[in-house]
Order: sequence, then C-alpha cells, then structure tokens
Amino acid sequence: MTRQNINRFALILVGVVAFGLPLVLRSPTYLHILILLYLYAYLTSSWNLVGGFAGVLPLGHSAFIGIGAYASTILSLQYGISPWIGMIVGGILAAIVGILIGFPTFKMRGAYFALATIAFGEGIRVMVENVDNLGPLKINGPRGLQIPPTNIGFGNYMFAGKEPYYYIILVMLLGILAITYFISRSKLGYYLNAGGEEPEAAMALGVNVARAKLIAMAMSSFFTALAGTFYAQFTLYIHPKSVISLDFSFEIAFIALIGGRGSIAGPVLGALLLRPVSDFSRIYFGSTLPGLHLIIFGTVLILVMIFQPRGLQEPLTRAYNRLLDKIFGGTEQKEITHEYS
Amino acid sequence: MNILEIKNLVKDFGGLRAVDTLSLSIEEGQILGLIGPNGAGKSTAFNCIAGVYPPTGGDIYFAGEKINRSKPWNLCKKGLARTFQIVKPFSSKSVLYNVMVGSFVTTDKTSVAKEKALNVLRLLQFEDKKDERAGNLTIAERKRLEIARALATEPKLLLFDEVMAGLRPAEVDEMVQIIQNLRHQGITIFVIEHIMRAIMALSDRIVVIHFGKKIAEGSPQEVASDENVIKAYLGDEYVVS
Amino acid sequence: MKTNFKFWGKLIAIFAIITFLAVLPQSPSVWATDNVVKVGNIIPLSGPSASVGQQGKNAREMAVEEINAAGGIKSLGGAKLEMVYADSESKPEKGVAEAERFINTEKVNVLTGCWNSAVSYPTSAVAERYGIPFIVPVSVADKITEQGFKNVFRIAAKDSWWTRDQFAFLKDMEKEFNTKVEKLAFVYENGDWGKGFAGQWKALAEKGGYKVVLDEPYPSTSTDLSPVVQKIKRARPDVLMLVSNAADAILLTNTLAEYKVKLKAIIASGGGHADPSFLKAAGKNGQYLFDIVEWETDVNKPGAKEANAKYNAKYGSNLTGEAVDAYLAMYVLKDALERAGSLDPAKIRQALATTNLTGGPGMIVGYDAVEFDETGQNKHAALVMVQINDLGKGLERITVWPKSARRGGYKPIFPMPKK
Amino acid sequence: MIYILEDAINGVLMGSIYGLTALGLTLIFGVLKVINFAHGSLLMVGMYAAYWAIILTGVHPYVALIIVAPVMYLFGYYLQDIVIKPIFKAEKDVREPITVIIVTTGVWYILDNLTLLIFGPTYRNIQDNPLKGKMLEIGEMFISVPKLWGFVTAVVTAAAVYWFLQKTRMGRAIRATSLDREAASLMGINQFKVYNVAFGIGTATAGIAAVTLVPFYNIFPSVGVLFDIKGFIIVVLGGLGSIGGAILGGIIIGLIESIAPQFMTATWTEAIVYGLFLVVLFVKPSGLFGVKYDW
Repeated sequence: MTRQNINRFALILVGVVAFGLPLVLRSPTYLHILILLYLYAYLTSSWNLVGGFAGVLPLGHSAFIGIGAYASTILSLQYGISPWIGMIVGGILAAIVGILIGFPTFKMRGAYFALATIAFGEGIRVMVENVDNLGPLKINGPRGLQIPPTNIGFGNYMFAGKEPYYYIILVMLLGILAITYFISRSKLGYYLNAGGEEPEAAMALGVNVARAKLIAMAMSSFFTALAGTFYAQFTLYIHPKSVISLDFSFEIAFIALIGGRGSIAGPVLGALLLRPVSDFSRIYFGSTLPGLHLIIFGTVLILVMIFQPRGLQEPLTRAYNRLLDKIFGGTEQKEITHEYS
Repeated sequence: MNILEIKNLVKDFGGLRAVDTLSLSIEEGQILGLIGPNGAGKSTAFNCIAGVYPPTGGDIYFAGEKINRSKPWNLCKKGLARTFQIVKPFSSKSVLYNVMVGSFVTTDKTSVAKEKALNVLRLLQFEDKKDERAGNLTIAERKRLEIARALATEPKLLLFDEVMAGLRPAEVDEMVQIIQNLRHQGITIFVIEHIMRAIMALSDRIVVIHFGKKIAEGSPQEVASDENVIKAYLGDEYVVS
Repeated sequence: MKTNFKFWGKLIAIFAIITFLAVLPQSPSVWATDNVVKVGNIIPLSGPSASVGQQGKNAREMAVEEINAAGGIKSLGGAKLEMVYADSESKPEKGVAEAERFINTEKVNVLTGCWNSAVSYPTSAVAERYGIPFIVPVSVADKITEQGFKNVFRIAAKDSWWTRDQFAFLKDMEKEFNTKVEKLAFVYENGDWGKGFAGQWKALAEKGGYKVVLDEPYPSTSTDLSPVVQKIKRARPDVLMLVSNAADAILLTNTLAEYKVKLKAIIASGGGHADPSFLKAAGKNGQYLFDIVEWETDVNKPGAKEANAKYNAKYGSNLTGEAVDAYLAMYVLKDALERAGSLDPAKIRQALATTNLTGGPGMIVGYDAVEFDETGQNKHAALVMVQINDLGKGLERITVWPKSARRGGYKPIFPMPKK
Repeated sequence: MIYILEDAINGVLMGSIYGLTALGLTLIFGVLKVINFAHGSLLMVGMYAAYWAIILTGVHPYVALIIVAPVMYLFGYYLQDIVIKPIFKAEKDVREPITVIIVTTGVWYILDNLTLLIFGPTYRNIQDNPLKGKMLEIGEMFISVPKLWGFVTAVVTAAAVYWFLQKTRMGRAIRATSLDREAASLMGINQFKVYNVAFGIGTATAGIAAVTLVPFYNIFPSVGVLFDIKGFIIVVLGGLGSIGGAILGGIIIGLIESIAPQFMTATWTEAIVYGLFLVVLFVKPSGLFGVKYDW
C-alpha cells in the first residue's frame, strides 16, 4: 500500500467513523459535546476564510452568529417560515453586513482591524439589547427569544434526539472543510494568501486585494450565520449576551490560532484540543475550584503560543509524517508544502 | 509604436515635487534605462506608472490608452508588470506558489496556472527551487523570484526597479543575461538601475533625471558623455555605486 | 496532478482522537449504588454571578449534610443525597450542556438550578425532554413556569408577584405614614430581569395612579453611574425603584448618597441589593433602603435563627433569600422522595406535584406551606419587605412588611429622613 | 445650562481617569506594537494591591501609591520578561505578532480567575477612607472630590511619563525602539530590556489608575473587563501610541457618557461610543488628534 493510498483509506475510515459514531455512542451527553465540538470547528473554519487566508484578525464574528440566529428565529416565530429558509435569509443578510463592514475595515492594519471588529461585534450586541421591536419584527431586546420545543420535525429544524443535530452539523462541517479545501486550491485562495501576506506585491501581480478579501468576508459571514441558526435551533433560546458575545468571538479566533490558522485542518485540531480542555476542566473543577477551568484554559493558550506560535497543525503533521516514514521506511518522497497545507 | 508614453508627469508630496514635468516614451521591444542620483525621483516615477501613486499632473499612456488613475491590478491585467526595489516575496509560501499568483492573471484554472508558472521557472532556470520556501531564498534568488512572478503575468512591458542591487558581480552578469533573454521574447523593458556597468550594457536608450527633471536622454554612449549627467553625478558629489 | 493528501491524513488523526475521547468516558464515572439519590445542580460559580451561585451552593451543602446526617431518605432505605455541581458561567449553552451531561452521564435523579433566568429556560426544556424533575429554587422570570412543562417546580415567587408586592407595600406605607407618593422613577439593569420587572411596574404604576417621571435602563457594566443618578435627581421622584446586580447596586447606592438625592424611599428588588457584599460595601449609604426578599434572618419561624447562625459560622455571611430557597429546595426534595419511595423520575415528579410541605427543618421561610400549582409554581411563595437600618448593632436587614411579619417593636422609617 | 456644566465637569473628571486607565495600554502599544488584552486585569490586580495596602496599613489612599506603583512596575516588568518575551523571540520576523494578543488574553483569564480563587467573588470597597463620598458643592453643583484627585493624578502621571520619555536615557531608548526596532537594537539598545521597562511603566500607570479608583469604586475579580474595552476605544480615539491622546480620548468618552444620558436612556450611550469609535477608525485611523506618536 502506498502512502497516498493509506491516506485515502484513512480518510474514508474517518468518514465511516464520524458517520457511524452515533450508532455506537449511545450517550447523548457525548453526542452533545461532539455536536458543540463540530459546531466550533465549523465556526472556526468559517472564520478561517477571513482570519486565516486574508491575514487579518477578526474578533467580532459572533455578530454574524447573532444575525443568523435572530433572522431564522424571528422568521419562524413570527411568520411561521421554516428555519431552513430563515437560515439562508440570515446567511445572505450576514454576507451583506460582512461586505458593508469589510469595505472600510480591510484598509486597516493589524491592531486597528482587530479593534474595529471588536467594536463592530459589541456595537451590534448593544443595538440588539436596546431594541425591542425593529419595525414589525419583535427582537425583544435583552430578554432574547425562546423557541417553543413543540414543533418537532425536519421542516421545522427541530428534533427530539441528538442524532439529527449531530448529522446536520457534521455535514455542515464536512461541507465547510471541502469548501475551504477547494478555495485554497483556487485562484481566490492564492489571491487571498498573497494579499494577506504582501498586499503591495499582490496588487502588482494583478490581485485586487480588497475585492478578494470582501468575497472572503462575504463567504465567511454567510457560513458563520448558518451556524447561528443551528445554534438557535439546538439550544432553543437566544439572547444577545450569549449569542453575540465577545467570549464567543474570542473563542473562535483562539481555536483557529491554536490549531493553526490558514490551514484546513487547523480549526478542527484547535476545536479538538480546546473544547475538551474547556469542557472537561469545567466539569471536573468548575464546582470545587471556581475559575480554575479558565486558568487552565489561559495556561494552555499561553503555552501553545510560546512553543508553537504557528499552531498545532505543524508539529502534528510532522509527527504524522514521521509515523508514516517509519511504516514505509521513509522511501517515498517527502510531501511538499507549497500548497495550502 | 510607443508602448509607454509619459507626458509632463508631475508628482508632488505635500510641498515637495518629486517628479517634475517628466516626458519620455518607450518603443515596443526596447530596453529603456532610467538613471539618476539617489532621490532623483526614479522610484516615484515608477510608482506613478504602476498605479501606486496617482500623478499630480501630466498623462501616462500605455499602448495608446490613458492610464493615469488605473489601479495596479488593472494595469497588470493590461500587460504592465513590475518588480519591487525591496523584494516582497510571499515568504511563507513556496517559490512555485509565488509565481502561480502571477500566472493567475491570465487564467482561472489552477492547473493551467501551475503549468504556466513552471514554464516561467524553466525559462529563468529556477525550476530546481520551485519547492523552496520563499522566505528561505538568498537575495539573488529573491530578486529572480520577483522577476519570475512579474513574468508570469505575461506582460508586454516590465518595470524593473533595481533588480540588481545587492547582487555580486557574477550574479549581476547573470541577471543582465536574463533581461536580454526576456527582450528576445519580445517583452519591452523599462529598468531603473544603479549599477552603471549593467545598465550601459543593457539599455537601448537611457533617460537621466535629477531632482525629478529629465536632464539627458540618448544612447548609453551619448548619455555617458553628457556634461549635465557628469555634473549631476560627480559635480554634486554624488557617488556612483 | 498529485494531490496533497497530507491534509486528509490529519483529518484521520483528528477523528481518531474524537472517537477515543468520546468512547473512553463511557465507563461509569461514578459508582452508582442504589442507596444514593443523585442531585444535579447547575449554578453560576464563575463569571459575573459567581457570588450568588456560591451562596446557593453553600445552602444546598448545608441542607444535604443535615438530611444525610439525619438518616437520609428513609423510604429508600436511608438513601443519601449525593450532590453534583456544574458551573454554568451564566451562559445558556453551558447550562444546557451540563444538564445533558447530568442526565445522561451522571444519571442524576433530579436537577436544580439555575438562578439566571436566561439559563433556566433552555435548561428546563432539557429536563422536560428527558422527564427529569427540575426544581428551580429561584429564577424569577414568569415564563419559566409558563412554558407548559410538567417537570418544572419553582419554589420562589415569580416576578409578577415581586412587583405586585412592591406596589402593595408602597400603598400600605403611604397609608400607615400618611404620606402621599406621586412620582416614581424606575431604574433597572438592562437585562432579562430588569426589563421584566420594569414592564410590570409600568402597568402597576398606571393602575395605582402614579406618575412615572423616569424609566431608565442602564448597562450593568457601567463604570460610572453618576449620569444616571443626575437624571434621577433632576426628575425629582418621590420613590425610586431599582433592579440591580451587585456591583451596580453598590455603586448606585453610594452615588445617590454623594449627590444627596432626596427621596421618600428607595425600593430595591433583591439581587444585588441582597448580596452579602452589599451591606459591607454600601455601608451607611444603604441605610433606610427597602428591599424585597423572600426571607430575612429575623423571620419569626422556628429554626430560622439557628439555621442562620449555623450558616454564618460555616460560610461567614448571613443566609440570603436566594440561599434559603436553595436550602428549602433540598427539604422539598427530601419530602417528595420520602413519599415517592422510588427513584423513578415519573414517581418523583408525581410526588413533587402533590407536595404540601408545612413543617420540618427546611420550613424556615416566612410562609406556611410549599404547594405547587399545575404550572409548577409554589402557590404559597410569599415575599417580605425589609429595611436596612442600624439599631445599635451595626446595619442589618429588618423585616417590615407584611405587617404581620414585622419585627417586634420596629417602626419603619418612611419617608427617608434627610441625611 | 448649569446641568450641562455639571455633567461636563463630571465627564471630564471621570474621563481623565478612564484616560489614565488606558495610558499603559497606549504606551505598551507604542513600544511593543501589541494590544495588551490583559490591561484591564492589570488594573484589577492594582486595585487589589491598593485595597490591601490601604486596609492593612490604614493610610490615606494616595499614600498607597508608594507601594502600589513600584509593585505594579515589577509585576509588569517580570510579566513581560517571563511570559511575553518568549513569543517575541519566537516570532522575531513578524511585525505585529498576533500571537502576543492571544498570550495577553491568556494572562487576562489567568489573573481574573486566580483572583476569584484567592479572594472569592465578594465585592469590596474601602469604607473608612477620607475621600469616600466627598463632594464639592458649588451652589447647585456637585463635584466629586475623589474624581478631582483622580483628574489631577491623571494629568500629573501623563506629564511624568512624557517627561520620562523625553528627558531620560531609558526614555530615549524606549522612543528609539518604538520608532524603529531594528535600528535601535543596532545602536546597542537591548530591545527586550526596553520592552520590559515599557511594560513595567505601563503596568505601573495601571496601578496608579487603580489607586485613583479605589476610593470610590468597587473591587471584584472581573472589574478589569469593564475597563478593558473602554480602554481600547480610548486609545484608538486618541491615536494608538499617543499619551496626550489617551487622556483626551478618555475625556471624550467621559463627556459622552456623562452628557448623552440626559437626552436618551443610558443604554444608548454605549451605542454612541461604539459608533464614534467605528467612525474614527474609518475616517481617521490615526486618532482624532492626528498625532501618531507625540513622544
């Protein structure tokens, strides 16, 4: 078996395992944890389209989660429109907002961009908190919106068990990974990377950097908003402080940075590491030593940044390759990293 | 036919006039050299042509079309490519990746872009480095990468901004060879250079500017013996490097 | 073209780890024995509401120690109550996740929580889905018991009762002291809780014929409340009604004193004003303030003083209304379990629904019985008004209303004297 | 009219204290080119330090400066030396390393929650201090005395930092490093030593700000977060890296917070502040006063 084959085989295996997991894993708790893990991996992958490719640090992405969650929830609560449709509406709305906010902000450098996106996210939260009704739409200010858990059914995006949610978010995650994979190998991916790294050089090479970033931003906000609808339908309750929170925005960015931003596997790796760290440390220490779980979280952040500033995907890739080298005696030519890896 | 024509180009920065009523033109297939002492306004003129700065006054025509306020990426698509004096590689990416960014100007397909990029690398005898991280290249290699990327956009006119600065003499000769090869491909070349030996050997015509103004124009021999030029370089105690 | 498959390779590793992580903890993490009743408690232990969460935890601990020391649940063969806690961080999604974990992994028999109404809604939905009884000691929003759920039981009063009693108190005070109150100012934190109260205040003020001169939400993250205080001062209300979290309650009280705002009374709504830190941190500035609570240390109930003394010795502060609700919740649960005689959630639910607890060590609350209506709301939950005053032993909270519960010999100070 | 004047005075006083809390943020950004997300937490640590210094010794709050400022300086110095420096070394070819932002956020989580573990969630303030609740009454007008002290302290501190940067050897080294890291290190300036000192001074100013807040403000583990985002907004309004700008930016925020609520509910002032912030970022990213570095 060649190395390529084993990679391909392993990939199929992963797919089988991921899809088969709910059949083996009877505990809804772990399904729940996995769903949240996939959700974060999905959100981070969406974030990665801007934060990873375009070389900026957006820290206000929870605003798009909020837009998606509110759009679909309001449409279904007030007009009886299926959240599936609301999800698309929310996505388009978010894409428009993303372009509007990206237009002025993409001119900014590093720190300014980060601060501008924080202000954008917080600004949206404050607006939602201050508005009870937006025209005919009932936003309900700081009290949030509750989705009655009564209309179970696929069309209503509501299910009794965890498995449907698991498969929805799994498909969404695989979708965004595939999209990321294809973008990274497309003209857009090259242009984003180039524009992120050396904008002047990229422009001289025919790259309209601002436009490429806006496209990425529109896609990123669109996909992020879809997860907003998922979140709303999964927890059945949204309110500004939980959906549009700085914590949420930060966590997405951290997962990407820990995993390795600008890589396809990075967000998944990051979610895989940070989510359990935060979940299990909260479960084991949250009640006895309040706050300890956040101390652990902070320490992990610092250690990873000190020892692997490019994220964890680099050393893990190396380890994986070394493993394969051992198995195959290192005969095959080293894979080359010129492509988006 | 003149592929590039500049008429009375003016560029002010605040109160400072960096380029002053500069006019020049390049015929298709020519190599035109632009020289002048440090701070003479060469790079500014270049940047105006390449669309980085909008000119304060005057007109720039590229292949007969006025391009005064065109954006750099649009100029690139029209066939005007440039290199940077301070090289700007996409450091974390491979050489091939760098060049492919350029070749995407003429195609939307990754596979086609890759083929084109490989061709360019072959042409520049750079193929063996295609998988090297751009950040790990030597200065000479980075300069060559700059040229490769620009070339990959399939330009009609190439602007070279001091591609030989910082190179060792043997490397300079190699670079001169490369540029001459490009001209044989039918590409028009406009070059700023400090290394006199190289620019004298390369150029069909040379324009000399000083304090933003053109002070001489002609064949390398004519320019070399021009009184104004000698004064500009030596009389004002500028050192020729 | 040779595709780069390294990425896919990485994915394998990732999913392998997921599987590992997910399957590994399937083994029972706690040794479940028949002689234990597991109670899952979801409360905020870190983040902005950590203080109140900690009190709830302390009170639960104390009650459970007492219950277990007294022989546990006798009808279940002396089964002990085993407590598991989870930190919600005041975040709904964390609350939901913890409820799922408690029910599915920890196999808890009963859930309690969550103080923050925003956490209690979605969490109660989880409990409802699994049919696990969910006792809400305190989370005031009306709608928690108005979702049509069968498994939600709330000990504390709901917010429409709180506001109703605040206005009834005000009317009684006007009568008792023959002082006319005309103008009201509403100042409240801009959240689920504050907005909920303010909405009902408005309706009640209209019904009572009061004039609302100020209706002002403020962000509880404010670093400077003097602009809000200035607004209060300039609106010249007779009575100021507040809903505040701890930090802003303290800041607001101090700033009101600094600006010498003249008011006939300040009526607060528990929460921040009932936090043990409040008396210490507001000090003299908090004097004469009225607060609505479910319980006070001076309540005239057997066992109340002793319970408070014990709590104070253990944890260094007095029992608060929230803490007493949590304390009582454990005894309500004990009572239901005794009657259910089974760990079947449906039986426990049934027993809870037919609760009529009138005595025992847990009943240190001001009212006489715990009995749930069909929505799961404790019908008898009643509230008292207290006044903060110094009777020579430092500032304390003194019950003043209803008159029947008023501390013997105490005459409320109304209107507030000029300081 | 008198109302507006009264509000404006309160706005200026409170705003100058905001400015003081953000002073370290702008200084650290100017030199290290990094946004310190832990700055609010450093302020919180300063508040606890001040609290204990005052409670244990019973001195006037401002006397606590003698203890708090040096302690905070050392805290910041070693925080940079031990935690943040390694990142700079690992990422020396990156101009504005984003990773440092993450590390400072990690520091924020750790400090806030460590404080929660040690001191509990209790809200504290200092009851017996000579400044508590003191007001100047001029006719109908009320002016807070502790805020007045804070205002004076803010101005003096900003002037002192400015003087230090202009006139001392270390100050010049800091300025040189902030202008051009490479050039400065070529001239024999130890870049990391400069970073340590700059971070130390930034932290010390957070300590000074903490002392000005302690006489009238609550102390609790997550108090820093309240000032964090405010600080970001202030430094951008004033121009990232500008010391005078930080104080002026703070005053602008203070004025908005103080005056705007008289015309709308207080919750909308937040929206105005964010709006202004975004407008300034879009229109004039170098800050309202257009000075990138005034030192």
